[in-house]
Amino acid sequence: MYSEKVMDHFTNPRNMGSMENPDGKAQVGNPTCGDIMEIAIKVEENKIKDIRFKTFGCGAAVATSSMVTEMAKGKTLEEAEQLTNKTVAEALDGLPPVKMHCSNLAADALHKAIQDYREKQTKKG
Amino acid sequence: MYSEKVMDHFTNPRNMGSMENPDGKAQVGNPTCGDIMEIAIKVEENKIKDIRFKTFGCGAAVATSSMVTEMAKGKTLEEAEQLTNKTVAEALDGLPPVKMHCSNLAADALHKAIQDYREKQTKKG
Amino acid sequence: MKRVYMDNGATTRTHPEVLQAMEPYFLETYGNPSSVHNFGREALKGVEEAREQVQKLINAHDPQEIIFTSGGTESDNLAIIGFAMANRKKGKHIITSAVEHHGVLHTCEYLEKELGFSVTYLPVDKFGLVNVEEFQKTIGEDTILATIMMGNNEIGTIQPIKELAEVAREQGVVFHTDAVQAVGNMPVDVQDLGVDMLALSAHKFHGPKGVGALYVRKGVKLHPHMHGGAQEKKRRGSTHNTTGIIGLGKAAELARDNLSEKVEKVTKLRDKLIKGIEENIEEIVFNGHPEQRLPGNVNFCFRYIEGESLLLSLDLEGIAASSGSACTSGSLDPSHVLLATGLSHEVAHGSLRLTLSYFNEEEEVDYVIEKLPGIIDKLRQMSPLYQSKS
Amino acid sequence: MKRVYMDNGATTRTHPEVLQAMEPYFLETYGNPSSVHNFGREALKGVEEAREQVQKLINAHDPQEIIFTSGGTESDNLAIIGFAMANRKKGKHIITSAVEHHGVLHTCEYLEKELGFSVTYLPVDKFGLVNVEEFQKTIGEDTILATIMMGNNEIGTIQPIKELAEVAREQGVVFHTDAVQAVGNMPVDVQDLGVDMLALSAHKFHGPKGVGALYVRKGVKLHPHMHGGAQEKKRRGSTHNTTGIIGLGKAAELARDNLSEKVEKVTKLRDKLIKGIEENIEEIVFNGHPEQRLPGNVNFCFRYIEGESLLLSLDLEGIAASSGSACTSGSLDPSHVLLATGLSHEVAHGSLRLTLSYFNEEEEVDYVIEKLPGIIDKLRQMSPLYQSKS
Ligand SMILES: Cc1ncc(COP(=O)(O)O)c(C=O)c1O
Ligand SMILES: Cc1ncc(COP(=O)(O)O)c(C=O)c1O
Repeated sequence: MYSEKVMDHFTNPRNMGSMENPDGKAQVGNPTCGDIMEIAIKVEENKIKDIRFKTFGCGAAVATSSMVTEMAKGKTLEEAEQLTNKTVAEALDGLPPVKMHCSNLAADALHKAIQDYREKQTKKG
Repeated sequence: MYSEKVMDHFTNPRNMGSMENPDGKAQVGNPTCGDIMEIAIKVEENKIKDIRFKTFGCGAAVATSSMVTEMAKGKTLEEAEQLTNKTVAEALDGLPPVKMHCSNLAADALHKAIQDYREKQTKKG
Repeated sequence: MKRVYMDNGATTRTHPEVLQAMEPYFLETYGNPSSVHNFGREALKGVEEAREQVQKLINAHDPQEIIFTSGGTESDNLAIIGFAMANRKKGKHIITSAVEHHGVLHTCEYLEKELGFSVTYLPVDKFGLVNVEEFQKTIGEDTILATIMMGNNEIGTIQPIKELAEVAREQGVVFHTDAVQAVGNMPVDVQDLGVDMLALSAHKFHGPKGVGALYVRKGVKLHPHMHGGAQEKKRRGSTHNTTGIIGLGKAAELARDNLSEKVEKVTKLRDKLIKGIEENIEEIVFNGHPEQRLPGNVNFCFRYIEGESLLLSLDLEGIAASSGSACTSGSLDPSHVLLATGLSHEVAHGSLRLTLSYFNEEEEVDYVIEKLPGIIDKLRQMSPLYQSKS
Repeated sequence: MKRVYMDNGATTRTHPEVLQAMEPYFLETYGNPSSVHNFGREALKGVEEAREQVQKLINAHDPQEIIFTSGGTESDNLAIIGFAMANRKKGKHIITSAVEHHGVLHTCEYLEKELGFSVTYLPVDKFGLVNVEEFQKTIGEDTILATIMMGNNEIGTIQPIKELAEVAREQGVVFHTDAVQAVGNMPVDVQDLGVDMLALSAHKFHGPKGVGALYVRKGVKLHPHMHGGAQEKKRRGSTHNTTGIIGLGKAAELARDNLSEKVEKVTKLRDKLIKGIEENIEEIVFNGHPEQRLPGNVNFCFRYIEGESLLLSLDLEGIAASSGSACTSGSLDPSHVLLATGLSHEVAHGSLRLTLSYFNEEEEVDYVIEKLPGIIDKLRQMSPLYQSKS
């Protein structure tokens, strides 16, 4: 069903956990539909210095969360904003068709976290 | 499907063949429904001295024809008239349910042959 | 790696003796049982022996009350569509429950949506039980058929079939029960239950997949669901699946052997597993009825986690289980059964079903009890819902 | 006793390699292919490989166009009822032929009698062929579906499917063909034929009984016939018959191996048998088309005798054959196929079908040619119809 990469990220999720005092943070999904992803970032010099996720969801949800954090880490915010759910799925060697619709929210969570960071900066500014 | 007795009578039919100058003769059934039985008898002192059948039909039709000739031979006409399709089937250790309706005409053929004999006697008389 | 199979509610391992019984019918007695010749007659003999074995397993009055089918789903379709279409001039109302298997539920929905029938879906209580009085009240002039399952495939709850069937009989309503989970795994007696029709499936009790049967009490009139040849006394067309039928017959015979001892063994394992989970893991919901329950069924929801992740994690430890999670089925909503018992979507997503057979051993139960708490903990550590509570 | 099996049109011996391929799925890879765990995933892999093997056998464009079923009858029921019910708003007229298998014929009759459809049963000529122009004329505004078989199971006649399907396509009518006798026994290419749906059954080409498939071209919409779980992309509920499906896949693979050589071998045996019968027995009627014919099918009527007696007599010599005789089916009328080709009841009752596969050998054909004349003579001697002519 799942590719080896999906199972690798599911079994050994990268950057999993919570973060103290994140610079940006967001949650997408809701428990009714069975998927929630939370992403927190630390930003330094316009780059994602650190990133953490937590996920309630199926194997695909966990793996996409893990993968998106790995892909985003070290990138500039603009680069990170270029990541899409599709590129994340591709980096995992694809997802089963039934999983494309619901569990594939990780890039959305990342973008929202960046947005949160920007809004906070604006307020600070 | 068929009992051993049915198969025995089918494989080695008793009294099969035609008869020269029978005292009584009858045919029942028709080719459309797939079963025709012909029975011919010789009568002496009110007893069935000889009997022959020919049959177009399935295994049950052949076996019941053979059996009825065996049962009738040597009997008085009145005794022979007591034979029914049911007693013939029972003597064969039964027939499959689907065969009870159509192939079980042998006693009818016998009765008609006796009737034919009686009619001829009346005419002669 | 250790491999522990606890998904017997989904399907079971074919018993080696079942396969052994089937084998000659592939290579030697391969004739069509409808054929006149020896190859066919020998095959027919096997089929009719199997029919008697199934008859005995459920204590039917006559082997001719057994119709062989391709499985539980076809049996349910035949019972429901076959009966409804043949009797639609008497009425067009059908009663079922909200917790039926999709083989019943989607069939009823089809009759409703496409064929002009009306269907009542009886609700259940928190244990998953339908209410006999409520059932009685739902029966109207137009009601021709009730179809209520015996043992629930997800939460294991056993419905009061005898009482329900009695009510139906008094009101002149024909009663079908989907006993796919029950037959072969606990005593089932169609005469004692008083049902008119009953569906069973071989692969739920160590028989082969792709074969089942429908019990139809003498006198109950149905249309076929497989329109074709004159097989099964014109009630189910298609060349007999001889090997499957022989396998079903053998599985039925084996199931009857020491049934009560096997039920006792499985029930004991089940209760140990339930206790082990309850004692070692917090914030869980026990699903189904504590006593009126299939011998092999264990079902819990673990808060803050999602079922498919749980299954994958268990699988990595060699444990095969299932879940009513939406993500295992590719749909968005979790199990209609868990929702019907009153659980929220969020909790229902985190369900785990472990289903035992007499092939399971106590050390396997111990292994699951040993591994499960760590897995639950790891997944909760990953869950944003859990964090927000702690 | 010598045993010669010449009833391959009824069913075939399972190929030993097919059984071998199935075995691990009974005892080891016994999981439910819908399950998440390893037991399930491995089973699913096998099912999907089998789907590709079937796809290749009939040259479908995409494996997802294959739906696994319980056999030829279910495939026909699914194609006809499933399509008719899903498209009944577009029209309610269906065209079929008078010589279809009961899996098609009784299904069409059901739609006619119970569900308000109208059905045209195209007549056939003395060879059993439908007429393409007549087919074209029968298509009307209200016509949604045509279902015409590829190879006739009794008399072996092969219909001009490509021409018929082309006419249907031009008129916007969906075309189904029951190719149960053809697939695996001769080249069948759904893309070349241009059909929208095609039914096949494993046990007609050395696969197991109780499993088949329906090819449904992408874009053709059907209702399921088995209402239940989400299997087969929601087109056929019920737990996958893993072992059966693996067997079908393997049989499909084996069928493709040297297909043309096998067809050549069987055709040669067939023609030798036909010649041997024609040269040694008088007052016979050759049934079916001499060239447009299934490779393994031989069918004659022997005047003055009845088919079941003939089968029993052959069986006593170890020869397994079949007949369109009424007495083999428990009905009163002989084969609707033989009657449709214009034979009288009387002659039709005396039919014999000998059907070969590549498992048959020339010496078996010789044996039948040696035994048959004596048997025919013995039965004719017993027949009151024969006497009256001589
Ligand atoms: C309660 C119940 N009914 C029906 C079925 C369907 O049986 P099958 O998969 O044999 O079609 C199942 C299992 O899948 C079941 O658990
Ligand atoms: C032409 C044809 N169609 C359909 C069927 C039905 O197939 P099955 O017996 O696998 O249901 C058969 C054989 O029985 C057949 O010969």
